Amino acid sequence: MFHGFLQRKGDASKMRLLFGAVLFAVLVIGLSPLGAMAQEAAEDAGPTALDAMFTANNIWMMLSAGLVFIMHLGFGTLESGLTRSKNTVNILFKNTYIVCLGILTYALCGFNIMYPGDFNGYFAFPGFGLPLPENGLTPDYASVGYTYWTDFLFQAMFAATCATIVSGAVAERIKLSSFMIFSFFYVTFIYTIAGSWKWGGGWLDEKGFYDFAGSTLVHSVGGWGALAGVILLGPRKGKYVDGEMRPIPGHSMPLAMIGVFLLWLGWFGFNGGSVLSADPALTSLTLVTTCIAAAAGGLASMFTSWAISKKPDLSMSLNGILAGLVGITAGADQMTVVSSTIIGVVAGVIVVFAVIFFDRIKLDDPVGAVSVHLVCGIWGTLAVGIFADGYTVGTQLLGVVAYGVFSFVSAMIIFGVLKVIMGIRVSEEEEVEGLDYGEHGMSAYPNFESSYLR
Amino acid sequence: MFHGFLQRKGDASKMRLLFGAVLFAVLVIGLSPLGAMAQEAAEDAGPTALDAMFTANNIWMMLSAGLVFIMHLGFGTLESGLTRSKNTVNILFKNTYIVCLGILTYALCGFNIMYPGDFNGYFAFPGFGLPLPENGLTPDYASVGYTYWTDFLFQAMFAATCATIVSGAVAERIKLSSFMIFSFFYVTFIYTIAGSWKWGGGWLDEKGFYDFAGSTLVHSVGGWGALAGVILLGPRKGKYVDGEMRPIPGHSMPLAMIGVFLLWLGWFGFNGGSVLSADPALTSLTLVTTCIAAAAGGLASMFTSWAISKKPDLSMSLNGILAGLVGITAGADQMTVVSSTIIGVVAGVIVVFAVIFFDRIKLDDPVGAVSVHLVCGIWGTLAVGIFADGYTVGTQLLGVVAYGVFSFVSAMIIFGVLKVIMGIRVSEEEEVEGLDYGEHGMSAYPNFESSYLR
Amino acid sequence: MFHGFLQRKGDASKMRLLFGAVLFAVLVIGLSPLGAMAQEAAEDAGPTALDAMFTANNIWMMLSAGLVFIMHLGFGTLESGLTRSKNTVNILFKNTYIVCLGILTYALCGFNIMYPGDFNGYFAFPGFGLPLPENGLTPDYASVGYTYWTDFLFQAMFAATCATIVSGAVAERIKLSSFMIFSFFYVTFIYTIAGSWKWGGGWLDEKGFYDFAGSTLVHSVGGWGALAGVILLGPRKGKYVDGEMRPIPGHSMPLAMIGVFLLWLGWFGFNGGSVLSADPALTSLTLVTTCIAAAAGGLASMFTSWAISKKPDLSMSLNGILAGLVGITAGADQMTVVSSTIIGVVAGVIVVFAVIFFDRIKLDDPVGAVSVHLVCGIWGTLAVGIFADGYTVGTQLLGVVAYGVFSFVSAMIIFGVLKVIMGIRVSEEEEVEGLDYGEHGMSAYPNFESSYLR
Amino acid sequence: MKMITAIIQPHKVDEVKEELRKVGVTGMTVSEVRGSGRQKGHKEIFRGGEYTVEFIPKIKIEVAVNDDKCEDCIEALINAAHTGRIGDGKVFVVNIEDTVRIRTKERGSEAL
Amino acid sequence: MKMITAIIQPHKVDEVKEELRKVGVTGMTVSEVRGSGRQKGHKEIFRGGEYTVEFIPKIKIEVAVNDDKCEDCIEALINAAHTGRIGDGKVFVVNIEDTVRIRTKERGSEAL
Amino acid sequence: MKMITAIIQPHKVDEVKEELRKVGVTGMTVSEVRGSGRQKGHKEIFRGGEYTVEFIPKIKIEVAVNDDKCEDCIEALINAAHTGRIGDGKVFVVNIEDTVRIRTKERGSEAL
Ligand SMILES: Nc1ncnc2c1ncn2[C@@H]1O[C@H](COP(=O)(O)OP(=O)(O)O)[C@@H](O)[C@H]1O
Ligand SMILES: Nc1ncnc2c1ncn2[C@@H]1O[C@H](COP(=O)(O)OP(=O)(O)O)[C@@H](O)[C@H]1O
Ligand SMILES: Nc1ncnc2c1ncn2[C@@H]1O[C@H](COP(=O)(O)OP(=O)(O)O)[C@@H](O)[C@H]1O
Repeated sequence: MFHGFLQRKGDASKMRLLFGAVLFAVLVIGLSPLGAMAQEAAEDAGPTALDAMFTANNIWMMLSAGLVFIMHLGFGTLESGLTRSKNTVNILFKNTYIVCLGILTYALCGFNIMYPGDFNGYFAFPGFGLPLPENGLTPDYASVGYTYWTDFLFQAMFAATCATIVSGAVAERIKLSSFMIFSFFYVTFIYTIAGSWKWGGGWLDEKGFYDFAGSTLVHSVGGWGALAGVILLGPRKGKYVDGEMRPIPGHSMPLAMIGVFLLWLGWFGFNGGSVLSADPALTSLTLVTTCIAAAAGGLASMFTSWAISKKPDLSMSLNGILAGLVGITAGADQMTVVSSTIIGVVAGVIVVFAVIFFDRIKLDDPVGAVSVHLVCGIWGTLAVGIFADGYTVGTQLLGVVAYGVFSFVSAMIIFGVLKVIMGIRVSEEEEVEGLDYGEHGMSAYPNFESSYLR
Repeated sequence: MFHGFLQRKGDASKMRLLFGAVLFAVLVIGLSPLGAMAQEAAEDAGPTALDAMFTANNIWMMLSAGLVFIMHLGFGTLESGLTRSKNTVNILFKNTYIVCLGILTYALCGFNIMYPGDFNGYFAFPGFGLPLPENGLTPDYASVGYTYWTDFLFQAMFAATCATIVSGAVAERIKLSSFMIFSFFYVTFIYTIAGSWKWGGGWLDEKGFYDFAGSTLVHSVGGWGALAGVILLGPRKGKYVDGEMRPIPGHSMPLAMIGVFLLWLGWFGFNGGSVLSADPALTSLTLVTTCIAAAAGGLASMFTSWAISKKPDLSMSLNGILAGLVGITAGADQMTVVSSTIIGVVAGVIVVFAVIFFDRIKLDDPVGAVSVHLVCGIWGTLAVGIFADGYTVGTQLLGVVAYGVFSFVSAMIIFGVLKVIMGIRVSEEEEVEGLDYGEHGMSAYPNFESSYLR
Repeated sequence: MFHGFLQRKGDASKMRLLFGAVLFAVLVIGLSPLGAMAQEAAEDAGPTALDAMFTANNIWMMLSAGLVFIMHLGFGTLESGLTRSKNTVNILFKNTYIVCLGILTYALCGFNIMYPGDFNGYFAFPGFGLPLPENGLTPDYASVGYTYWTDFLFQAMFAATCATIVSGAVAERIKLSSFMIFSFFYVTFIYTIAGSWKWGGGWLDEKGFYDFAGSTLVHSVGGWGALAGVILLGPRKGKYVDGEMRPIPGHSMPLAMIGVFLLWLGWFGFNGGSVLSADPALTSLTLVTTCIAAAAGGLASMFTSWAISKKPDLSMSLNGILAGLVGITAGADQMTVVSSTIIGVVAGVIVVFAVIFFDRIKLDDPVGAVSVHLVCGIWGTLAVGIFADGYTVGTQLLGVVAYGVFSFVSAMIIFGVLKVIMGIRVSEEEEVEGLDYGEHGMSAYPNFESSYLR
Repeated sequence: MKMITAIIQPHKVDEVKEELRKVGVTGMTVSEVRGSGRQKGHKEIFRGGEYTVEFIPKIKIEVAVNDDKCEDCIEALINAAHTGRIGDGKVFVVNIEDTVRIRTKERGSEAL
Repeated sequence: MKMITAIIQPHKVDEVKEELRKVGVTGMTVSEVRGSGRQKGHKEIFRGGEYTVEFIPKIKIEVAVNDDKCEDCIEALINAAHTGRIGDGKVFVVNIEDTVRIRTKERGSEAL
Repeated sequence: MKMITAIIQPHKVDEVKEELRKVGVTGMTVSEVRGSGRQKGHKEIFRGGEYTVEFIPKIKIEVAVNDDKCEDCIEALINAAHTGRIGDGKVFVVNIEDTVRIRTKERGSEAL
């Protein structure tokens, strides 16, 4: 079991150096037999503090990967809860597909594209696969933070998130095959190239742009893709009739609630893991700002929508929690309790008006993905410029615009080409009957609707 | 990334002291050049064992906070599963509200009230907000256990639990606004003041009362609030007709099962985190006693209710698991495998009879919150006096009574005042139609019931 | 709180030895006052690196136990989602029962039978209960990996998994009491004896058979039990009519999806914890191979079933994820990214054909447990012989056969005896009405089907 | 024989059942339906948007009775289902030409 | 034309459908209903309390047929639905004045 | 009075409701049913196996109208529900002997 450590015995851990120095000192003054004894003890001494720290940090990062993974279940249940039961299989299928796809393409080339090492700052392709770097399993790989494998896994779980955001916005009308092809390109290339600009150490990183855990890099990039999809697809049949907006309620609020709470939990890893170590001060601060913003966003949306609709709206409150979470993500490690509360409250208010706004301009987004991920992602990114020392709204805005242009244009092109080649929307008949039957020949609750009838 | 550690370089970690001493000794005997070398190495030496231990402990505590967080989803799904579909949105809303509210008010003043430092033992208010203590991010803050932020987060997640317990008991008939105001006061003041008496180092702590993770401080306090609510509200329409009890079945057993299993998982953090470090011996013992009591409670309820009803009752078995968990909570770190089995079995049997008893005296508690959290909370607290060395049933009883009087009276007053001022129960018509429509203008399964009809 | 460490002060931690040696050296050259000072410092020095490593490892193992625990919720939701709503309470009940039972009987004797220490390699019974070994709470117990309590808990969570696998395959027709008795014997004796042969250091371990986390020891053993049950029970009424197979769709795809994603998450602990420490290199590799195989299995099943059925089949894709997970389990710590992809793809393809095959030979397995756990378990075990250095297909096959014979025969005997004594199948009438009513007198969605009707 | 079909408020179903029992009717068939009429639909909210649920949940009760019992039955039914508010529902009476009890294959009034 | 409405045991629906096919009837409409009658309701348990589910799940089948086919159809139906136990259900026959096939706007027997 | 019972395609319910309003009918009762007829059932897939869902989801609309309005109503209904594809559904007309409005206890055509 300590195999791993034994293999790394050769590593020049600094701790050992210290002991070496002390022992050498002792040796010099003629206590060689005792010195040798001590030397031997050092060899057998079991784990060093560095090993222990490395292990602890790596646990946190693996745990974070697991938490980000479970966000995919959160997205799946949230999106299906907020849409109609006749499209449930389709939504679950898309979410299942994306997480599987995301992990595999990230292994194939995504990880390399996103973290190419030294590069021109815009794009590089260092090759396929996951070649283990020489120090990949040692504390040296990432300042004692984690191994190469953990690094890959944590980042891979992030990657798929992006496309999942699109999935909700285009739900209930997008052609499955087109969506599957879109996701492939978006996850494999657009997200990863965009990511390399900042997290890969590219040009925006050099400009001093800051995005801690991805308000822009993940959420806005996903949100821009969602917006492109929504624009090109058009609204669902029955959403805007005679110039009037008619809400299309989802089919299960418990599923929606399960989704949002799993997402909140997942955010412990999404933000907490983005510290890239388990540094107690930073990780714990990050979790506190994250939870405070979520709570503040939830309450803000709750009361804002209450004031507007005259009734306390559960679906909006749930959206508000996500809004707060997306908002805090860009600067979760930089905020105080007060500034994270403000960020959450503002996000929670913004999201309500954003939902209303998009409905007014007839962009039909069944789950509010654009309002939550794009709008609050932008807000969160700018908020870093407002509240955190050392960052300016200007640079943050530069990042927002750069990412916006790149991802929106890319998404428009991919969706646009697909629209021309193979179409991106199901037939009206299929939409009415439901994509579950049309695309999958399945229903989500086959026996439930009617236990005895076939 | 090691930012955090660098900042704390100045901390007089004891480990460093040791090295200092050794190096000083070496220095004295005239090996100054080598000594200096070693000194330098120490500066660069990276993490110390203390750092590593601090990091590991803090990971465990953050993880525990996350696990306690997910209990709120557990409560939400359990409570909605055990009640009717026409009140589902209302229940989910209350649970969403409480967790958001709890975190924010705990940040505002709850944490300070509960852990005021030196105080008169009954009540103190050290001020608003979360001022980071000087050593708040160092191992010194809590004997190498966690940072100030982790401390806050873990405790904040606990706080909301209390009001959630009330939520289930008063479900399907309480006026939303009244419940929201009640929760605010209960979470912000009653729970925190009560908590300060023991965990804050107050008078009951001095008396030698023991409650490891909150059989009394969390569960009974919640349970008393629930009891007060149930008494003042009266039973749901249709529960007791012509002197006869008519069960009102919940709407989804899968939701109930999801709830109980998430709660069980959450208890890994609830009890495991209450060790306040990741001490291997204590945390692992705590998890074992917790799981054994849960399993024993589940089986005991299963067979007890089987004997009584002649059929194996899933809802009772699920309640039995919770009963075992609540029962073990007061002494989870003090028990043996055998005593935790006994505690679980007794809790599992008690809860069945408690449910029957409360139904007989016409106190209508839709989810059995009073039976599970109050009755088994008391049992668990007394069990510490019975099974653990160094504690007496007398002192434990003192605690039970003190908490009982304080929380029950407080809850009666708050609910009572609300009843006079604004009423606490919805109209009969609203109760019949369901609170989802009456309070929220939403339904939990709008499209599901009827996919095409509006 | 540091109670635990203080108690263990006496432990001869090797780190301390080192310091001791150094200090002794210093002492000898006449610097006794300083030496004493240093000695004192060492006593107060707080945690050693060994302590920290022990703590970190133990956290990982406890977390893994929690993750394996949540697999039981995953099984419960998956199995109930894939079967009809009239049998939902029954399925949830069985899963609740099994996890409670499994933990308790494992405490009673299972743990001792499975890990008897030195024994004849086939069977030993060292006694009842959980006697804490002298070093049970020290790093010595398991090479710094975890405590005795953690060891028990992690293994106990595994134990119940086996019977849960059977539960799905025999669903919708097995008599509850017979299943409960079967599970008792299977979990308490068959699984544990079988486990001792390899993990307990028995004869198959000596032969060089390798099964990292239980493709064979857990999944195939469960799968063989499932196969025996399926054979002896016969198909559900209505599954094979006039020689034709008629699929009986489950009642909730969201439940099935929740189940599979929770299982995937749980596998982080199932495989990750099987490293038996948090060794960064090994655990992170294991998680990567696990996730890659799951993703590859999911996509492979998706496209295979798409090719066959002409429609993308969500239920098959979900099965494919599990197939990949079961397949990688035997060698998760031994694989490369490429070999784990291959294992996943093959498992994902196999499972589709296995499901079709079993339907063709009229073995009715409602959730595909035999295809997933038995067939892919065998594949995964053999794959170790193919892809990993130092293992041969021959030895792996020996293990597969040995476990197959032992568990299948045992399961046939237990089920066979039960069939003779008390019957194992419910009456046709009960099957038609549903086991929820017949066995439990409950329904899973009592109010939902009809909110106002009794 | 007549088939009396009543559309009533859902929460009245228990009372109606009791009253029908009192006039000697035990056999009945109920189902969930949705109705539109003078009663205005519910306003509901979803993600900030308001919409009207125009079809309101109702319960349909079908009771087959002999001609002589028909009036009593209607009387009992409307008394039990009455609240006086819009939306209380309607009763329709249709002629049944024949009835069969499947178990015994009896026909006509015997079958009721 | 007659409308034959049958209330049957849920698990008989497949057999009934097959038998109706044999006598040349393919068009039918089914729905889930709940019935009360001589058959005693289920006892169910919830959190330790017992209660009676008085309305038992049934399936309603509606078949419109021409007068000449009516008897055959009833015959087929009751044979298929029969088990001999209480709760087997009932068949009601009502006169239809007119029928329209929406697709073709045909009227009367053509429309069936 | 007549009871017009229509079995229609589910997605046509809104249009039908609107058209009926135009001819002055506001009261109606709808429910979810499943139908079998010339329209071939769905093929569905579950865990690799294909099966036919023979009963296809339909909506049943019941409208009670005075005799004079009956034809208008049928007309409106079939026009709105018509798509020309197999499975559009049927309309059945049955005679109602009496009607009661529960709220007011009015009888006959007043009650509609
Ligand atoms: N003409 C009709 N045909 C069929 N059902 C009707 C008709 N009019 C009303 N109903 C049913 O009766 C219910 C109550 O009718 P409504 O007009 O709202 O109230 P009221 O009967 O008190 O005047 C409606 O929801 C509908 O289900
Ligand atoms: N008078 C009635 N009017 C309408 N439906 C009835 C009537 N009597 C019985 N039914 C229906 O027929 C079903 C079976 O009737 P029941 O009396 O239980 O058994 P049986 O028909 O075998 O005597 C009932 O559940 C109910 O749905
Ligand atoms: N004889 C019948 N009795 C009752 N309902 C019928 C009958 N024939 C058809 N239906 C109903 O009408 C629906 C449409 O009928 P179908 O034959 O499929 O198409 P079309 O009416 O266009 O010929 C069926 O699904 C069924 O619900």
